[in-house]
Amino acid sequence: MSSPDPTPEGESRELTMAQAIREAIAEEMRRDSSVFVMGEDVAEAGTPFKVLSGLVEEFGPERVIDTPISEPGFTGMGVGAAMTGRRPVVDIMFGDFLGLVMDQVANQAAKVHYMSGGKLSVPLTIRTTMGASRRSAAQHSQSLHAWVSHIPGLKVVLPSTPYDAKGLMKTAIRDNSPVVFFEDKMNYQQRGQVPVAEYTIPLGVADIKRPGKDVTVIATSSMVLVAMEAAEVLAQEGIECEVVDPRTTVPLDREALINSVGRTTRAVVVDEGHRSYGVGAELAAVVSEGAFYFLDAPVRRLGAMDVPIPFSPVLEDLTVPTVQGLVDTVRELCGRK
Amino acid sequence: MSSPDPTPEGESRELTMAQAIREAIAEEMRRDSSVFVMGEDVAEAGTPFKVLSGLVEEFGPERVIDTPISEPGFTGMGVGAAMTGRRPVVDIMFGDFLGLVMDQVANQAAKVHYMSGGKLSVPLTIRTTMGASRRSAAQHSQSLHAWVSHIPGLKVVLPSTPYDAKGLMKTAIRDNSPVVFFEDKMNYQQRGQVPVAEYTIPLGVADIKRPGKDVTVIATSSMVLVAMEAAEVLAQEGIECEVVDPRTTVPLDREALINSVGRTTRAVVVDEGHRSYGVGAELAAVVSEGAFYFLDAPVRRLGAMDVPIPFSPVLEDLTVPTVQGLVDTVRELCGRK
Amino acid sequence: MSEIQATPQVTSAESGPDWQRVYRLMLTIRLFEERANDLYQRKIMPGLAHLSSGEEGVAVGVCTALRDDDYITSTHRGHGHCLAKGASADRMFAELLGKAAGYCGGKGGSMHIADQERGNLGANAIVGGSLGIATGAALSIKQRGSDQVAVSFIGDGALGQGVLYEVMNMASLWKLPIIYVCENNLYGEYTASSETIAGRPIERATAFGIPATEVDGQDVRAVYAATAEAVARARSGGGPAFLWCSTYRYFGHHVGDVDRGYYRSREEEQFWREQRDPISLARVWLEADGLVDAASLEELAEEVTHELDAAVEFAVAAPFPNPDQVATDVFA
Amino acid sequence: MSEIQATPQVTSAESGPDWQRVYRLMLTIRLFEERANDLYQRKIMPGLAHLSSGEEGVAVGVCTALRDDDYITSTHRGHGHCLAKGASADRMFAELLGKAAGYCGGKGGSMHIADQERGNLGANAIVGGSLGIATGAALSIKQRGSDQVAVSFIGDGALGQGVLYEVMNMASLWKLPIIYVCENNLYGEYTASSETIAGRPIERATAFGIPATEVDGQDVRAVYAATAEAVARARSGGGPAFLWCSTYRYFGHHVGDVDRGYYRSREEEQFWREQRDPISLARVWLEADGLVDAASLEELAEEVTHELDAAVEFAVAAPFPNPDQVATDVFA
Ligand SMILES: Cc1ncc(C[n+]2csc(CCOP(=O)(O)OP(=O)(O)O)c2C)c(N)n1
Ligand SMILES: Cc1ncc(C[n+]2csc(CCOP(=O)(O)OP(=O)(O)O)c2C)c(N)n1
Ligand SMILES: [Mg+2]
Ligand SMILES: [Mg+2]
Repeated sequence: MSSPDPTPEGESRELTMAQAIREAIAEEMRRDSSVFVMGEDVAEAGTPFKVLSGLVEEFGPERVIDTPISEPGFTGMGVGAAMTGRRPVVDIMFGDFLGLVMDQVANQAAKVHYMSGGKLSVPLTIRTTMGASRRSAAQHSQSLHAWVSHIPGLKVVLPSTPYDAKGLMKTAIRDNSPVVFFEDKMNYQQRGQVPVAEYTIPLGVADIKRPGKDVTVIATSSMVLVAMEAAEVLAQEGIECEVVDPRTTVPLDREALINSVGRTTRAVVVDEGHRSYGVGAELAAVVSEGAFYFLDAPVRRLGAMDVPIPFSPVLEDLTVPTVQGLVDTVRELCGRK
Repeated sequence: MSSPDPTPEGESRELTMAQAIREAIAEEMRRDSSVFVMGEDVAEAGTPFKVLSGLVEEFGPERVIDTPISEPGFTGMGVGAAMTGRRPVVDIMFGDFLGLVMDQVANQAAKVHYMSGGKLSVPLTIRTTMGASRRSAAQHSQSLHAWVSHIPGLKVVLPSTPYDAKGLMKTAIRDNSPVVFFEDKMNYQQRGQVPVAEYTIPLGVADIKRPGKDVTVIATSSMVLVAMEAAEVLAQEGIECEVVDPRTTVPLDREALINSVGRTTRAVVVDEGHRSYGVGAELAAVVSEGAFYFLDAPVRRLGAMDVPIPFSPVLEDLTVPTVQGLVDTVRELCGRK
Repeated sequence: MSEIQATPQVTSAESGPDWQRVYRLMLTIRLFEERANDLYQRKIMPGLAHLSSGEEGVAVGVCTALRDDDYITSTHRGHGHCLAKGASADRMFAELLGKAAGYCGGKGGSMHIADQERGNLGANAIVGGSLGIATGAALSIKQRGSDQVAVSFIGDGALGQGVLYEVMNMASLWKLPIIYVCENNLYGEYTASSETIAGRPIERATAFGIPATEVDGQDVRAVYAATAEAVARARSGGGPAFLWCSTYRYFGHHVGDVDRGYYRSREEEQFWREQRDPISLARVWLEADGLVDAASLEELAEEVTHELDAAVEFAVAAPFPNPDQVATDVFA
Repeated sequence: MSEIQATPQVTSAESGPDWQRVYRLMLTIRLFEERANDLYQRKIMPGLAHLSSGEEGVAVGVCTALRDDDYITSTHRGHGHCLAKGASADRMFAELLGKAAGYCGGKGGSMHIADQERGNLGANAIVGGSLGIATGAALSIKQRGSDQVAVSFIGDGALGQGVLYEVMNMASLWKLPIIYVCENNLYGEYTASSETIAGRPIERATAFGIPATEVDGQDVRAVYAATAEAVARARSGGGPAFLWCSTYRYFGHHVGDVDRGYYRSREEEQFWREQRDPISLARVWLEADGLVDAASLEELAEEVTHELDAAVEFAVAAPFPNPDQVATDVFA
């Protein structure tokens, strides 16, 4: 890992990603009284995923606000509160509901700073989820980070570990621009070491989650786990994968991706959004262009199938990238099949 | 042009793209009494761009319906009407307002057929606009076709000529799936030959707008005009551009793009959406992957700058791809600079 | 396949519905949900489901006033609506289990169950997500000159969604044959409606010129009567209506919501179950009116139990979809 | 730079505003819009603009009841709001012409003009697009324990946008200090409001428990009085209000909308201009009350004309932004 060792001098403990995110928000709320949380069932319920449990008890209902089921309304209010001295953390329960708030996010939050010639700003964090595999069917399984990544003025974060999630969340809240923070539902219970001491992670710095020399696997969010497992399997066959996690799609650490591929000469991109017109397309295009003269084979892309996510487990499991699928792709790319 | 000659046996006349679109809708309304139009100021006003002028006079206010300013509401109603025997053509005045209707479009229209196991279907056409350069500032200048192209279940059309617009619109209305039809505001007054006799153009068939052997320019919507002009300039320098217009991003005629690049060995993608995470990324990725072993240089992408579109003309003109910018890119790609 | 009976038909305005069938349908929903919960607990049902036990009076009271060719749209809590509109329990269970024989070939699941043949345009996992669809169906009805009506079931939580006001406005302006039926079960997920609804709920409809009625959702007769009135008006071109039905869900927000103490009390749950149960209440007057007796009820309960057990058996034994189904039905 | 005067301040509830300044401000807006139209006709102003001539009574009546540190959000038809809240005409014209000296450095233009210093959080080119922003500003005020208020100007067309009902609900639930000011100018673009609004408009607010008032928007005193009352209540924790102000736009929907015969009559336009002009009406009672006379009005008109001409001159002469500005201000 090229990221700072989580336990260089201080203690650390194992946290789930949900706990790490909660800790980040709680720390920022303690540090800055202008930070508050708003969304559906964020207070006593602590969200359906229990990510925010305990916050209302510490900070009270004025700073952990249960809203009506009015995503456009309260997201817009987050924009306005952010423009007038607050740092709202707005909770959009499922990423699928971004469809309801794209006007507020793309036409308002993203553009206010620019349209006002820099006079107004929107230090807003929007937390939402992504990821399928929970048998939640088509309207609760989407990974729509491509939509917001496409809109200038928004920063977009996709953490893959508890450590990254905490450090990036703290940075997101302190950022003076709107940030959309995607949490993969499948990651919430994932455990990892998180330092006791405070730290932050800058946006726009990719992290090499595993070094390797034969092929670069660029993976986002929970796909990093898939990539790490696949790398384990492939290592046993003598194929050394370098797993690179961009961590943020905006800003994008293009250099890190290109450099890695420049070294390995082969690349696979794995992202859980739909394959076509998705984040994977940009990552592949960046690498194909930037590392063109080093590439020994075409950049491959794995993403969710271009179908609405089906309910039936036997079908749903076919739609998202798997360890096996990635292993096969890398093998093929390396001429081992 | 590989598209059927517009005047093979019959007469044709010059129409603007606005007229061609109106004619397509009027013909389909005459042909099928279940087709109707709904949107803001579509009736007497005939839309702000006068695309629908005359329709209400012919078909009456029951089939050309002025709505309140309620995009989510009337788009949702379009979905419901489509599910129950009608073929609505819903008008979203500016593509920027897609932000308001992405839930209806992506979570409802796109998924109903799949979620119902094919039992229900949504023969809905959504017409909307794209394109900057009108000094309309950040909320009226976006080209958001990437958003819908990313969602399985939606077809997406981007005509570049009056001929294409008419033939594709007729097909869109007859299609049993939801289709989002993007009209570039800068194209409305563009003129072209349109046959008097009826014709349709299938979705998913790219069109070579100009054959050439040195470099493939993949261009969409009004960028086809930019490409054609650039090709003219470059021809005088001995660089023969092949201008390929995918015409629909979904379905995408991957083969046509890859084949062209396979022949020319070089490619530039020009699309008016924001450059990052845009449609251009997919087109570039498709070609980079599919034509990898033929490519002599990296695939280049031109798109709108990754900034909200500014109002000031001197700034706005810097944000969108221009003939000069494309000429420069092609020259560089062909080692002529 | 066992056949759960179709929506009771109103033969004439005077004679009213077949109340025995009404009762049977409510019981069917109750026992259906118990089995759904059981399938979840036994990890046979994938994902989650939102049970409507306690709310049968609304689903059945409303659908009893509808014809087979009328449309409904439903919610994430939609099993009751689906059964009340005439769906078969076996194909519903099959859908809940993700089987090929399900109403949606297993692709929709509990939250997207639809029944094209009976005019159920589908449950919806977006709160308020089917309001546009239902109102559009009503527009379609009007354009086609049909005398169908459309009903949009929504929860109290959907009052938070702006699209409701957009479509009510158009329904009122254009006198569309649609009835908005709001099931006020006092909560949206884990938050009390009183914390999320300002003002008087029915004024949210009357403000748009839409007649609105407060209905005791636990009294299936009251629901039926209010719906029948609204339907009659809508069929004859009188435009939309809004019904605000008070009701209660016995189970959690979803099958996994078991510890509910932090948002509602055991006493409250008990009160509704014991004092306000739509099936028990119906039983009292059905017996009083001599429409049923203990023996006929016993028989009926056995019949329904038998049917539902057979339906579960069918669904459990049914095959999953073929893998190739994953890529079909994306485009029509 | 010439200095257009700041928002008239209410010195005390009794004394009321400085009515001469109120008049001056209305006149300033009128003459500003005339010049904007002229700049468009002469092709000096790029793009389009939506003029508010005829609606000055609302903008000025409302903003006169506000403090400098109160917030407003504005619409596509926002020049009047901006001036009334205290912006300088020269920097406004500069913005309309896309010049670096404009309020937004030329990046916003007419539809996005904002004035951070005077609490104008911006015009908005999305109908209803600033409702969330304004209501969020009110939430911020409450959280900060400030006694500011927020005003959201909207047009009658915004009644079609669902987000209005979402934020009114929250504003009412949480007693936020916000006043929704709806400028009912009878049309949304080219369609009469009567065709797009069902029911009685003010009930759309009262349904959410928000006090609502119908106001004659052409009588600046009435607008001021209604606003002052709402502001006083909001400042003291009494929550939101809704003002439905009847008014009229003299020009077309935008500067290019010249042939309006297909959606409204010359007679109607004439009636409003001649009988219901907010400036003429104010003049009558100002003279009657002895607050102004013909001479002082003449002087005032000259002053304003002079200021605005200088402002136009400034803006026309001002440089465009540097090309490098295209890439700044994307992120804060
Ligand atoms: C737009 C949207 N926001 C949030 C959710 C998450 N969610 C699912 S059900 C629900 C509560 C709905 O409450 P109500 O409408 O009262 O229906 P009930 O569950 O009480 O039957 C919420 C918030 C959702 N599905 N859709
Ligand atoms: C969401 C949205 N839909 C449509 C438009 C196009 N549009 C601009 S102004 C306007 C009419 C607005 O009417 P109203 O709110 O009454 O304001 P007015 O122009 O009368 O001042 C419309 C439809 C828009 N800008 N935003
Ligand atoms: Mg509820
Ligand atoms: Mg208006």
